[in-house]
Amino acid sequence: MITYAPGDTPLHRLDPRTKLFVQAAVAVAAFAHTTPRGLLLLTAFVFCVCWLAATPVLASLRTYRAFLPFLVAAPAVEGATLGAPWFVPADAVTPALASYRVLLLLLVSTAYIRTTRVRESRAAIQWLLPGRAGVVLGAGVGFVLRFLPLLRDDLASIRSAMDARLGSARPLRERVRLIGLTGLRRVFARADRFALALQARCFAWNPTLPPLTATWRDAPATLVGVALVAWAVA
Amino acid sequence: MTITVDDYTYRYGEEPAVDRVSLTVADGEFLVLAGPNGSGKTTLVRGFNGLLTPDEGAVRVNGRPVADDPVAARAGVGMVFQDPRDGFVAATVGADVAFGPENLGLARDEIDRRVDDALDAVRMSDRGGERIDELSGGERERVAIAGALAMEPDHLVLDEPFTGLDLRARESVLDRLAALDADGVSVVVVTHDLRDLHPLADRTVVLSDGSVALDAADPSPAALRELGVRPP
Amino acid sequence: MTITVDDYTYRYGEEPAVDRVSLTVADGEFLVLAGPNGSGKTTLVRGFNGLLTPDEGAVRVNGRPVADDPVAARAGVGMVFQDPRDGFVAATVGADVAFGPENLGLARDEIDRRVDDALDAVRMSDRGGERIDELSGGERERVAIAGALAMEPDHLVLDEPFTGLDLRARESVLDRLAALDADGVSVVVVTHDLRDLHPLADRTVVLSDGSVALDAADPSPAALRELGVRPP
Amino acid sequence: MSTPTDSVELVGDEVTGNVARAVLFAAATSATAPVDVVHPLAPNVPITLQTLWVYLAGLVLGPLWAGVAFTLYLLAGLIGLPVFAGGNAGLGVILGPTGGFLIGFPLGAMAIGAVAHGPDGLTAPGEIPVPRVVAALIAGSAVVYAAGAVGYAVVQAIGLVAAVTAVVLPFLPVAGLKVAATVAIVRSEGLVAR
Ligand SMILES: Nc1ncnc2c1ncn2[C@@H]1O[C@H](COP(=O)(O)OP(=O)(O)OP(=O)(O)O)[C@@H](O)[C@H]1O
Ligand SMILES: Nc1ncnc2c1ncn2[C@@H]1O[C@H](COP(=O)(O)OP(=O)(O)OP(=O)(O)O)[C@@H](O)[C@H]1O
Ligand SMILES: O=C(O)CCCC[C@@H]1SC[C@@H]2NC(=O)N[C@@H]21
Ligand SMILES: [Mg+2]
Ligand SMILES: [Mg+2]
Repeated sequence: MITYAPGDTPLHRLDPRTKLFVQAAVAVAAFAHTTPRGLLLLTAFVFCVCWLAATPVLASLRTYRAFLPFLVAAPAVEGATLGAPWFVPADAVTPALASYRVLLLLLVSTAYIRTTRVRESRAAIQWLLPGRAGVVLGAGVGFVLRFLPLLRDDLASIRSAMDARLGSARPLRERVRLIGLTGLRRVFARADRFALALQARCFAWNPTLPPLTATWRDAPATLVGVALVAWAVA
Repeated sequence: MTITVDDYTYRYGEEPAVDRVSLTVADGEFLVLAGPNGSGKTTLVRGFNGLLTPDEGAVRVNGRPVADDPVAARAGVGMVFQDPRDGFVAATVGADVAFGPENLGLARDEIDRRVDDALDAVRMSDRGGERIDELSGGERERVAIAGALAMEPDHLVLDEPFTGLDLRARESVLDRLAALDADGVSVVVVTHDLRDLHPLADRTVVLSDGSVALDAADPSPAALRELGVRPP
Repeated sequence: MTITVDDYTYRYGEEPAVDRVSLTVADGEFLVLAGPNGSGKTTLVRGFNGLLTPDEGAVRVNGRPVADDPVAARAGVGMVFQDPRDGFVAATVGADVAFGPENLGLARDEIDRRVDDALDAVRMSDRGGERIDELSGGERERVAIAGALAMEPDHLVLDEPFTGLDLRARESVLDRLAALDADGVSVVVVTHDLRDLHPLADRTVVLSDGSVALDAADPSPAALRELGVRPP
Repeated sequence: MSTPTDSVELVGDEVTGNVARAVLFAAATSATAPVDVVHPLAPNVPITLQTLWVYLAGLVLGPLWAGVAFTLYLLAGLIGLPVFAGGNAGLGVILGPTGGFLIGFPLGAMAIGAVAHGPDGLTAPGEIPVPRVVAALIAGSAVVYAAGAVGYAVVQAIGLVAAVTAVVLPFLPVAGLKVAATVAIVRSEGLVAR
């Protein structure tokens, strides 16, 4: 659910930089207006966004169910008292609103992720962050994208390596220790080799950036973002 | 003492990488498995000791289905991975080669004997104390081979084991494989190039697009070339 | 357009892995660098583009010392690592091959042209979108070669590039190397086996224990065999 | 054939090495965080290996690049890679109840690097005296848990004491175990290069 879903919705067609900005604007507005009225308005807005992004609200929330005990616990704990009347609803209101705010923000970020390729986001980061920090963080995120599946495979392949030579005969503790140490050794060795790869391929401070093109569609979306920020600071 | 593959099918995604392959590696047979890049050789042999479980079909080692008794399959089939680095579990040469024999529960001097013997076969005696990360490419390949030899299995499966070996190491490994084969061990070597293996091979199987395209004791050079394999 | 190596010495520990090697790769030359495992081939060629800095001696690329002008050395010498997995920087084939040209600051359509051309040379056209981790061993080797070709350098250094390539891919890469060589690119291929390279090689240099043991246009098979190299 | 290279500004070799290591730490954290365990006393904050990597990064990379490593980690999650606990992703998680911890990771890693290595240059992690390693890890943990508690309090709009009770106290034994594991790892023979 929280991965890119190929499609051609209006949100898919926006520039990732615009989407990042609007997403941040929603967050600012939500923190500034954590009131029943403010959150109601934002709910309407977030539902619109999800609709424009073809992001199903309930299914999205279901993927975050690990958060639910959390979101219920906070108001419950805050409202509870050690003696009669045992529960003061008024004390629970603020945390309850805060919990609701969390849900809204999770939805917005899901809509972003479902409509933006990781590659585009990465390009956006490199455009948005100036200078060398932008190169390190923009290119760096791209590299993380490369190594993430690789390290997962690595863990699997260490297990294969051990299985192939009957590592299963060893006690569990020893196996865990071996997988950990072998895994760490591979991570460090990979880092060294990866540095050489970057050098051999002329890793530079001024590469040709991935193409990003804003269109007329980004103008209204940017205005919406500006309006949200204005509402937050007003 | 056989490996029997029945209707082996394996899919990474939609398309099968290995498609209904059946194959028997007979007792003491020396089998060469060839085929172009991406034809499914690695995917097939990884099923021989249960590192991959086929989506359909089954593999039996010495008559026992691998799925029922993976431990017996792994003790019976020694495997050298295509990329030697995938197979290492320890930091130093000696510790890594000893890993398999230790798991077989052998006595310490038997373990030492096997480690010495295996390192000798790959011409790496006296280098047991070196760190694997600090070896050259060919040296790494040799240690990987030694790791499988030291288990002294009934069947040896080597996925492109001559990559990067120098002439002497290659000859030494070939000699050892021939000797093991003469002792009744069955050997499966995956390769693209039959030139060095031809004198040893009892049989050559060529995969193409996941299926067996050729299975012959002495295939014609033209047929091999047609299938993208370097003939002898 | 030359690579000049003067008295190159490199030590990982006490003992030198490469010991006072001097060598010139002439403009448009096709040089084969051979030698047994651990003789220092990889250690030597990694100095050609400054990935290793010699403890003594120096390397000059097109007349400029590598130490003074790393950009010229890195852009001037394209390198394919012995283990292809060591060279990848991106998740998908196309993104990886494009990485070098992007860092050279080329225009987007020039980058696209180079990527297509390089993938074509290794017979991997139309596979630009695939994930590198999901390729077979030989396919990975081909992508690594494409990554160096796409930089269109003056010198190409390939460390055992034919490992795991099937017949067609090998022929295709050899054709491309021959064509580049004819265009004036100098090519250095590290190998243990001269059989396929013999027709192309202008000169063969054999390292042994870190030193040049042989340097000849047409070395005798006996001398090669003596040094642990498979003669043509 | 020759490509003009006058305008190419290479990233220096030392920086490249540090970028590579920072990336690997971010990726290792990303690869392990989705595997989480429910804490019996705090079902709302999962037990993960994230802080173990924070500890190691601070010790191995030093303050600057350990900070970069965890900034990369946050960015990877921000753009949608499933790298947060339980395989979650997105700005919503960073601004969510456990977001304080996430923001605390780069800060904590920097604190560890600063205490362990001091102002002048880096020391091989295996050569830093154990008491100093432990001091660094305690300092870093303090930063991470402080950020976690403050984040929880702000996001859930509850008091700081309640937040500490909910998300810090139950994790002290877990943190102790990880500190011990980290010390063992950096002491183990020849594992951590540099
Ligand atoms: N982990 C993976 N995920 C997805 N696809 C894969 C994976 N591994 C291999 N493949 C694909 O499956 C097919 C068969 O791969 P395999 O590694 O078995 O080929 P191979 O015959 O060993 O080739 P090579 O000679 O290059 O080693 C290839 O097309 C490859 O791209
Ligand atoms: N990172 C390292 N640390 C320590 N020693 C190393 C390292 N890399 C290589 N060596 C040693 O240096 C020597 C030369 O290694 P090198 O990789 O240059 O050999 P090679 O000629 O390329 O061999 P091969 O044919 O096996 O690839 C070997 O003895 C090797 O063990
Ligand atoms: O959502 C996330 O990814 C953040 C989870 C934070 C978990 C915290 S980090 C410190 C403490 N130790 C653990 O093992 N888990 C918590
Ligand atoms: Mg293979
Ligand atoms: Mg080498």
